[in-house]
Amino acid sequence: MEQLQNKVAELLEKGTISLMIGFQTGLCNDPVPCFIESASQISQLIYNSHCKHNLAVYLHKPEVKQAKKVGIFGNIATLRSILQLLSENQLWDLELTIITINASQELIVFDSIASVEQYIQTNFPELTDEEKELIEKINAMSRQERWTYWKDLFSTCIKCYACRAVCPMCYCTQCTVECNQPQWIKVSSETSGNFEWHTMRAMHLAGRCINCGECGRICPVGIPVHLLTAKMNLDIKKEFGARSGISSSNGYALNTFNPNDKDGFIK
Amino acid sequence: MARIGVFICHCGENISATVDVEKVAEVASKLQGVAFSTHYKYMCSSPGQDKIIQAIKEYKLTGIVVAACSPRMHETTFRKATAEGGINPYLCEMANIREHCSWVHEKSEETTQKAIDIVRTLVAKVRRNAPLFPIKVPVTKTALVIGGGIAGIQAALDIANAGHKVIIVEKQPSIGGHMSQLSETFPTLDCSQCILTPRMVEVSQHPNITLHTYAEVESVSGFIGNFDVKIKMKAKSVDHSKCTGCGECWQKCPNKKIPDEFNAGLSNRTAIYTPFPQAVPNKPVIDRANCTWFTKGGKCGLCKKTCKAEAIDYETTDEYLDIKVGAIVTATGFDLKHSDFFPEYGYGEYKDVIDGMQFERLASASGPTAGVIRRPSDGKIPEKIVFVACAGSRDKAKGIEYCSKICCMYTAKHAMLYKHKNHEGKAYVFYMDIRAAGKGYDEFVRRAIEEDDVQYIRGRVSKIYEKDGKLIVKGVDTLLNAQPVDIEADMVVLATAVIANKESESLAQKLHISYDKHHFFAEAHPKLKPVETNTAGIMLAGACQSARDIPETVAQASASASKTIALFSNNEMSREPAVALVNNVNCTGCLLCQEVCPYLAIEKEEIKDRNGNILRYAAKINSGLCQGCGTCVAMCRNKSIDLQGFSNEQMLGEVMSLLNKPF
Amino acid sequence: MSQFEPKIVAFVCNWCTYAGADLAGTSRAKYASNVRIIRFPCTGRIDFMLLMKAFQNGTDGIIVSGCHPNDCHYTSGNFHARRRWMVFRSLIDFMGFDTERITFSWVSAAEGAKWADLVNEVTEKVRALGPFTEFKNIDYNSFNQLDNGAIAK
Amino acid sequence: MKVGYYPGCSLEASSKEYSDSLFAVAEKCGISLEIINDWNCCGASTAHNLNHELAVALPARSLALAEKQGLTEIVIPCAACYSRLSQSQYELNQDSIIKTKVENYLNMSISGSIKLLTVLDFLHKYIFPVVDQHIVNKLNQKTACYYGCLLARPKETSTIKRTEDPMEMEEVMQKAGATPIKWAFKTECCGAGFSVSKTDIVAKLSGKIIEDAADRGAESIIVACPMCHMNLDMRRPNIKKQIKRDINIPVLFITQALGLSMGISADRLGLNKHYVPTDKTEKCIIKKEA
Repeated sequence: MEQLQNKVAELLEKGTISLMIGFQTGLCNDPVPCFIESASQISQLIYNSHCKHNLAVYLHKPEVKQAKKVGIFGNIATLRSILQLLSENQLWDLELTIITINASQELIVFDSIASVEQYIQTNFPELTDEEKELIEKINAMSRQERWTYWKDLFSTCIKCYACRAVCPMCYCTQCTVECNQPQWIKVSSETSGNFEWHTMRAMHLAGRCINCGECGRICPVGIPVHLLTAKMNLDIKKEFGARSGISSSNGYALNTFNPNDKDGFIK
Repeated sequence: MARIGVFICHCGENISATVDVEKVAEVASKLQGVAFSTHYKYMCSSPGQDKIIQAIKEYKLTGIVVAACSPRMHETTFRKATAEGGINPYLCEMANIREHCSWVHEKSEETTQKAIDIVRTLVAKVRRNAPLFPIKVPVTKTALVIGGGIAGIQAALDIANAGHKVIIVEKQPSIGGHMSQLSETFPTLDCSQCILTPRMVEVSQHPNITLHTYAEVESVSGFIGNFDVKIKMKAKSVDHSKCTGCGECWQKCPNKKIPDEFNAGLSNRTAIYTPFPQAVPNKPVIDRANCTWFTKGGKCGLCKKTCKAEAIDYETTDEYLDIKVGAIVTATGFDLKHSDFFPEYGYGEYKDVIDGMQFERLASASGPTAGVIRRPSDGKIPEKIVFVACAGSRDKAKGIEYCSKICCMYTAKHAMLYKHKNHEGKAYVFYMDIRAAGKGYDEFVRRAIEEDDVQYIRGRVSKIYEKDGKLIVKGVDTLLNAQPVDIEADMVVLATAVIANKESESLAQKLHISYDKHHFFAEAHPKLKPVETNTAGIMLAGACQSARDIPETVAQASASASKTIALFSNNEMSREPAVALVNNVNCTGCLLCQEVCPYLAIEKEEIKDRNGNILRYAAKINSGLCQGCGTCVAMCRNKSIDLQGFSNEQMLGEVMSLLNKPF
Repeated sequence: MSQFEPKIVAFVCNWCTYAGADLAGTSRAKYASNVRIIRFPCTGRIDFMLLMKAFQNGTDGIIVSGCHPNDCHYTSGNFHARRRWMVFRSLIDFMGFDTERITFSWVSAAEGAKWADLVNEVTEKVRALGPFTEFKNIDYNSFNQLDNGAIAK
Repeated sequence: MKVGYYPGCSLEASSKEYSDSLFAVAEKCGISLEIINDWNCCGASTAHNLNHELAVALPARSLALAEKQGLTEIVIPCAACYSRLSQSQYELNQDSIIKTKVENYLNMSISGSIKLLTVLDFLHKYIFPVVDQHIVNKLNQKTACYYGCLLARPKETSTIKRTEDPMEMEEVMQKAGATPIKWAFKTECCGAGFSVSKTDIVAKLSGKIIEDAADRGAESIIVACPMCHMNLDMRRPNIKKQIKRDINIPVLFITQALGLSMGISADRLGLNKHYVPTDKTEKCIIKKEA
């Protein structure tokens, strides 16, 4: 921790960064994001195993963009988000300094995007056991059971769009749900419209989602929406051999194709 | 408020026999936005079209739905009528109630209901149609011809003679291509160079043609009518404006042991060289990879000392030239499969097993043996030659399933030439089938067999090996009860497969045209668009597309020239306006759409503030390239791309109205 | 009681399947009249949101069809579409939609007979499945449940 | 290190020395060969001419047994056996109908995942990495490497890189210190199964092979197929009559030649079992220079 604080202090002093996005202790000792602009704030900076939030989502904020030289503390999910965002031409206006702490508690300041890619190669995360179990459970259900399962969950959705707000990949300035000419998705939170919203969200993130799980964690009514994209990513890996968030140059399975893709389901 | 006119066609009885057209017209009149509806026996007839024109004026219509046949039949007809009526033609759509309804269902209420549904869907679409205008694109009336073989020469001359500028880019130091290497041509046995060289000279002297030899296409961007091409001019090391082509330099060049490409490796050339005596331009270049000055760091320099015109300059570098052209004719030709591809035939191992092109050079009066057919190993005149047709071609095991097309004919020619020069000699041809389907072709082969006594053996050769100075050719005669045949030959000529030029793949990628699995360029349609490619404005000529003989190549070159001339006959082109558009306010600039576009029509646009600072990026669609498939539209997450004529509103409108839901 | 006649919406590309359906017409093939065709330039243009909209607004079955692989008029639209379909199909299956109600097919401009067979086959299949009310009634049901719940309390 | 082993009939009888020498070489390099229990005839050379399903089913049984035994790789020294087993596995993997049928016949399931090795594959994969430390002698001879018909064909199932001009055997012989010659008959037919019924055809075909090898200066012929060996070695009297020349170059299995360079005794390698004496080859051996 001290090491991290010293490093950030050094980077701020040298002018390598003018803003550091990291973690501080919040209510009930839970880590929350913090934004450090001066040496006086550095003591707030913490790191522990609870620092799971995907800070990459803040990279879209105008306040962060203004700082231009931005340091970001990245767990694996954040690093993958950054790679995916780079492949989608999103971070061109930032000079990023990416810092992480690896499994053996060593501080790493990445000197290049290539070294982030390298790091991801060797530290590629699998889904958590909990996620895997839940997906397995749903897969094992009958179709009607699956329908009921999701219907019951989606009927509680209040369309607060927290899942969208927390997602670093949901950076569109105007989302399709806000499009009213034509109105693709009902404004009110009726179950059918909720289905449409979650289908659309999953389709738009399929192959781009980096499985940080933030959307599921943030949901105020407890819908495990992250499973939808996680399941899609599993399928995409299986069918097309593609994974998101591992490269800053090409990161999307659905804007490319292989003439030999399987099409057993097509008559 | 939309005022749509709906016109139901009886199509004689083709529609009215199973669909209650009156009812359809009646229901249609009550649909939202419909101001007028009627039905008529033949809408496509002149009085039928007049009804549309009249109704537009009378009822001040803002959109037209013609419920009749498939839009493939008459969309153009009715859009024209709509335009005559005074409104934008793209406000007219067709509801297909014939092919998709009256012809495929029995007369019943359901069939009428289906027709009503179809009409309702199209009314919902037309309510959301916008006036569209054909896209006008200016045309640069200069053509680029890539490749200076007979295909490129023919295409260039045709275009130039029509009064347009042509730029030829040729990789080699001279134009002429493979045809200049040939001895005689089938089926007339006239000398190849005699008919080709006048054309080469014509090219060099034509006021409309600019020739760049020793040059390659580096990159291509832009679109039909407006291509930007970068040409790499390889360093010639000789200033052609000073050089007189006297030839002193290559006589003095001490480096004389370089295999001569023009003679297919059967003789040697010098490091400073012209490929052959009739070369155009007939001025040398220095092959730097083999020149002592360049390989040994400034030693030698004899040619420079010799040159009285002071044309030789070792300091020249590769130069790049940017040109603007309106059309491109690709005429890069072919290659022959060789070296080590036939271990069973000992190719590369035995000097006297040669390929067809090497035989051409042996038979050519300008060749290394001055036209006397001698075997490469010891210069003896062979008493027995075996020709093997289909060496590699039509052989799945060799990975080449296709027929190389020219080999049957040139093999007959080779055997004939050999027999004409050596009456006592024996010539054998192993073949699978004789494919001689051209004007005078079969007669030519018969002549070889009947008059010149060439022995044709139907069967394949399994092995060739050397024994006591002879080549033992082991084959089989399938017409003689599959009898094994062993022939002791002095020389073997393999009619090796015609393959794509080895740089064809990289060129195709530069041009953004497609190619088949054998790397031959792909035509836009195998039957109806045989000289166009999928990229508008790029044409194909000659063997770069597939194996071809000279007459076919010339015909195709003229065809691509005429396509080019037709394109150049207008100052601007108009294109269908069904193209995609980006709403660059909403576009996030993720540019994931770039990858899906088959036409590379999506570019990165910089959105700047008034001071010129880049605020963000967005996608931008080049309407000159976009063909309107809409793949980008469906994949754009926040609907920032829309397709004119098939917009999101129109398509959603259709779906909702089909299910009778308000929208 | 008359038998249930399903509503089927077909999303087809202009160059292959639409033309294939035209051919079925010119060759006077007879097939079930339940299908309504919506013409797209290419399967690549078919937005999955339109399929969702169709399901939500009362279609009982959907056909999505275009050119066979390698035959796309635009060279690769169908290849992109195929990937999206695969993901979309797997997603709605995971959500418990009945994927039997959506049929993907390649029908070329020369396959008029295949088109007629496909329509008949899908009509039969969807007829057997019955009306697709699950999704349509979903809002009604959830309100109902809410009411019932309130009453129970 | 353990690799599965399918002997086939020849290796148990007429070509016992092939089997012996293979085991000797493998043992020297620390590799043990595990025989497939209850293996059966591969069906060559008759089954596939008579009954297609039988021709697939016979080798399939041995494959199924090998899978059951937990083997993941098997070496099949006999080229004919290799051909039959690999063809069978290829067809089972390609054609699910015949696979179901065969599985029903055998009442065993086949995953089709076993890796089949020719003796050349085996030598390249397992012996090559360690061979240098075991080679003590130089086989100071010109050798003609003879592949015959089945080792390199058909292309679909063969592991040989250049069907028409393979070089895998030459690479082994170079390791053994020999000088492989370039010659024209390395993939020609020796007459194969006609060895029994039409010896004149064998004499004619094999005669050409021996003549070409001799004319190009070969001092021994190296083979990797029991049938080839039999035709070139045992049929030598017939060959002599046919070509009217007395050519005495010996024919060695590749494992024997390699074994000699490893310093394994001629007896252990079964050189005494040949018809054409191999003493000339044995005399050529010189100690490898350190």
